[in-house]
Amino acid sequence: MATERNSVDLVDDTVVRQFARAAVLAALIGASVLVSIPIPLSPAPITLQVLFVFLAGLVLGPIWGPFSVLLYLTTGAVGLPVFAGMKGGLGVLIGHTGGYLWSYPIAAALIGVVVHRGTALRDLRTVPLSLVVGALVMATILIYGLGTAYMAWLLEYTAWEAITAGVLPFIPGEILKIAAAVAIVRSGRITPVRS
Amino acid sequence: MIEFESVSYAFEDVPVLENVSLSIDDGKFVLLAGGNGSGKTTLLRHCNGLLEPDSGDVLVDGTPVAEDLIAARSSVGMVFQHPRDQFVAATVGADVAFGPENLGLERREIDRRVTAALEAVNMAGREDDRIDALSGGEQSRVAIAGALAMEPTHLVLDEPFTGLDEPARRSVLDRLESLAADGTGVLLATHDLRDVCGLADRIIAMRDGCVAVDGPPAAALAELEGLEVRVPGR
Amino acid sequence: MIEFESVSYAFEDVPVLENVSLSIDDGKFVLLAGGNGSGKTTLLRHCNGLLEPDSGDVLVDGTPVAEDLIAARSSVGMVFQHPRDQFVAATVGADVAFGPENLGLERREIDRRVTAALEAVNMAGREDDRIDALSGGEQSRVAIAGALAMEPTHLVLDEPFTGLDEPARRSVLDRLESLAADGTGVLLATHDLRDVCGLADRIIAMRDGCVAVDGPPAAALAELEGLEVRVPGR
Amino acid sequence: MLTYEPDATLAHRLDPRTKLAVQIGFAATALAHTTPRSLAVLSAVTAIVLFSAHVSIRRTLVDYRFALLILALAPLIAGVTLGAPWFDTADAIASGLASYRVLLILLVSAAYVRSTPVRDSRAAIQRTIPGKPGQLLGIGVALVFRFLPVLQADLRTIREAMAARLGTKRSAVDRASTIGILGLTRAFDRADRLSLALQARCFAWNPTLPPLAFSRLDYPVLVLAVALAFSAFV
Ligand SMILES: Nc1ncnc2c1ncn2[C@@H]1O[C@H](COP(=O)(O)OP(=O)(O)OP(=O)(O)O)[C@@H](O)[C@H]1O
Ligand SMILES: Nc1ncnc2c1ncn2[C@@H]1O[C@H](COP(=O)(O)OP(=O)(O)OP(=O)(O)O)[C@@H](O)[C@H]1O
Ligand SMILES: O=C(O)CCCC[C@@H]1SC[C@@H]2NC(=O)N[C@@H]21
Ligand SMILES: [Mg+2]
Ligand SMILES: [Mg+2]
Repeated sequence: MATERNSVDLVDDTVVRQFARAAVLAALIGASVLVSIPIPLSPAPITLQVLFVFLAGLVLGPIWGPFSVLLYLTTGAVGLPVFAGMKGGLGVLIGHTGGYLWSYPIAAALIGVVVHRGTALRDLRTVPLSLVVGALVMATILIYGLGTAYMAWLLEYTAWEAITAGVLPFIPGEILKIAAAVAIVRSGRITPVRS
Repeated sequence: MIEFESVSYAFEDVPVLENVSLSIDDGKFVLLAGGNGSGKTTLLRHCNGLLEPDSGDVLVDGTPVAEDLIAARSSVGMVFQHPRDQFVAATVGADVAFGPENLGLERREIDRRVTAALEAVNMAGREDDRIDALSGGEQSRVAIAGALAMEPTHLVLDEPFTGLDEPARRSVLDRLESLAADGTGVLLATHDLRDVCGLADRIIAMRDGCVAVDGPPAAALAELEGLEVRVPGR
Repeated sequence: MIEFESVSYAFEDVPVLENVSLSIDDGKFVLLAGGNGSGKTTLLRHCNGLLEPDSGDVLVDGTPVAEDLIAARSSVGMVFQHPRDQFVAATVGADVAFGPENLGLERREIDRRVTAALEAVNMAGREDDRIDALSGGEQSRVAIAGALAMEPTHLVLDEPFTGLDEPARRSVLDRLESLAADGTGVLLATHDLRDVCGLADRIIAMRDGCVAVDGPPAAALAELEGLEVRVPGR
Repeated sequence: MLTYEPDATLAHRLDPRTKLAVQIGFAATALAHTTPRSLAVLSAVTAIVLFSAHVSIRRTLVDYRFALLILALAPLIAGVTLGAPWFDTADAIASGLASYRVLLILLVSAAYVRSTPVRDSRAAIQRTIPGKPGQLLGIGVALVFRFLPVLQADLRTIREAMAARLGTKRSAVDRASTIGILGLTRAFDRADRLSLALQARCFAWNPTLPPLAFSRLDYPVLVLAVALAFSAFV
């Protein structure tokens, strides 16, 4: 018994706490695609994924935020129906919306770094509003940059075609998501784990 | 042995445990009684380091929990008050196997334990069922099996009989009795002492975060007046 | 009156209720017993249209539930098996007030009902407490208060005594008794008939989704053998 | 919806790592080639893969109907030009071929989805990605698999809890924001309780992994995967 126990290498409690949040948030991104609204103007549907990517960066920070989103992509890759329109499979990650998907973890990391300035997480209510909004806008630009560039390459679009199909239809929705993310973190109902 | 040495604990600034001292010997079947909010769950969570005392010490087999979390977690098995809080996998078999897997046991041994634990709660053969599709009482049983499968040397159960039907309750009680007889220390929180106090070696009753009564059943029962606990004949 | 007329229901393709017929009269205190997975929760969730029968009809006061959901939901109050599933607000007071607010009552009346409901579950004065900082039994009490505050003409409770301490249980039972005496129909699911069957007008016991026993306590108790239910003296 | 279904097809018997390799090899070569001739060859490969997993092409296309529509739309968007000649056929054809290969990639991954249980994927991740990140990703996949339906059910439960107390009478905005905030806080509460469950059950860096081994069947298929990958460069 004694030797058996010594070989157990326990995961540190603070790691478990962040990891559990990352896993549940990944599931939450997946659950959110129940709402996917196809629009005729674009090969990508309207979804809420980006809102949860924002929350990943804001609430989980620069390490666990991207981890959470990466976990989301992994579960999708192995077949759970967590991508837009309840699809799963490695194919989606390479398909026409793959650029958006790959940009999510980078966006979460960017938000985490800008807002928290390091691995020790800050109380979001003390972070200046302008910094939060600035981080979210930068992340949005990144998501659309990668998403449309990949779509243009894969489907052989010109730059202008790609922008009309991949960016313009989503701008109003994106503004709402930024507002919602800010409202959620300002409400104080969900706070980062601070050690 | 699990020992509490003047343990105090507060949630933010609300004191919940105040200066609690007690010890649970190996092979003893101990009941933890007390009204709602008296601090039973809070106390139990100290046994495997899910909570750390603000002051005082909790020792498992002589070592402070904080000093050797691995020992505390692998030797103290715990059944949560809400079974649904305890699940980490989607199917019955995968969930019950989680503890043994993390103890690094061999696959054969893991399978053996899963089967035995599910038998003890009358859920044999339900390995592939999805936990979400189980009824409330069936979920309580799986939660108990998850702790039994770790074959811990101390077993801590927070109102495990919630929603269990009569045969399942009987079967779990039998298993607890035989575990205690074989040397496992059992600490069971419950509101209803009526038909378990015959099995117990000792009853501890709490009020407002303090141990109000602690002793063998016969003596303890006489002192339980006013402690918001059901006792035989009341 | 709540009536089931040959109700059948299946989860996907697993049949859970089969051809259930029964009726609960106003002012009667009826117990619903049965082992884990026998279909109690599934049955209760038909009373206010949370589930709709695959075949057969459920009527509340003579009207099919599906035809007038609002009427069914304002006259049938329900306590869920898992209290946490029932909360819609962050604090005790706000949650208990949720139902009365939706009935369009005046603020004074709402406050009166919230206070009365919290008193009935021994939680008077805890309006401002955060629900997630309550102990398990305290949460169960708030869930019961939420249904009581609607002052419905039928009350459906799914194992409401889970985790309740003795004074709270006593107090809730007293309230249920006096509600029934005043004309409310009470339908209470439980595994443990030992000390509630004295209060009941009727006992219904289920097995495998069918009504196996249905009758006044004395007659019903004699037939409960093998039905996985606790009865007095067993 | 396309998900894992137990079966005994060739694909079901392959090691998940082999199947991942085939997908990667296929995607690499599909991304590199858009000539009609190479797409014809890739279509044949796709047909074989789908057959080996008993994936019904028709059902899968129905599942992917939205993606299909989009991919059909792509050449139109690419073809339209702002000035004369208004529609550029060469552009449209190039884009049409490019989107056809995307369809093939989606279909090939459908075979993996249909033939691989989560347990296998988890094992493959833990054995392929070294160290702690692989460990966490593997367990994480299992946890997402558990919590995806739980969170979806949470949203349903919140709606039911509101409906049972007539929340349907509130304004749409009020309801949506309650559901949103409650859903989100409940998810984070679940996460915090999950972390306790993981701790209590000895969540470790070095658990016993689910069994996984290459069989004789895997080697020829792996060779095929490598060949596909290399064909990207010719
Ligand atoms: N997370 C928390 N934050 C603040 N206070 C808490 C928290 N959890 C519990 N409490 C308070 O601590 C006290 C003791 O709670 P505990 O859960 O230990 O009681 P208990 O004896 O297990 O009760 P029950 O029989 O109802 O399960 C209660 O008054 C409760 O309100
Ligand atoms: N969501 C679901 N999906 C599939 N099956 C379900 C679901 N919910 C319940 N069941 C099955 O239906 C049967 C009846 O469940 P129900 O919850 O009505 O039982 P119960 O009598 O309330 O049991 P308990 O005493 O354990 O609460 C059980 O066998 C259960 O496995
Ligand atoms: O296949 C997927 O799951 C990815 C869908 C990507 C949708 C993009 S993300 C940015 C933009 N905003 C939306 O609401 N939808 C698109
Ligand atoms: Mg408790
Ligand atoms: Mg039930």
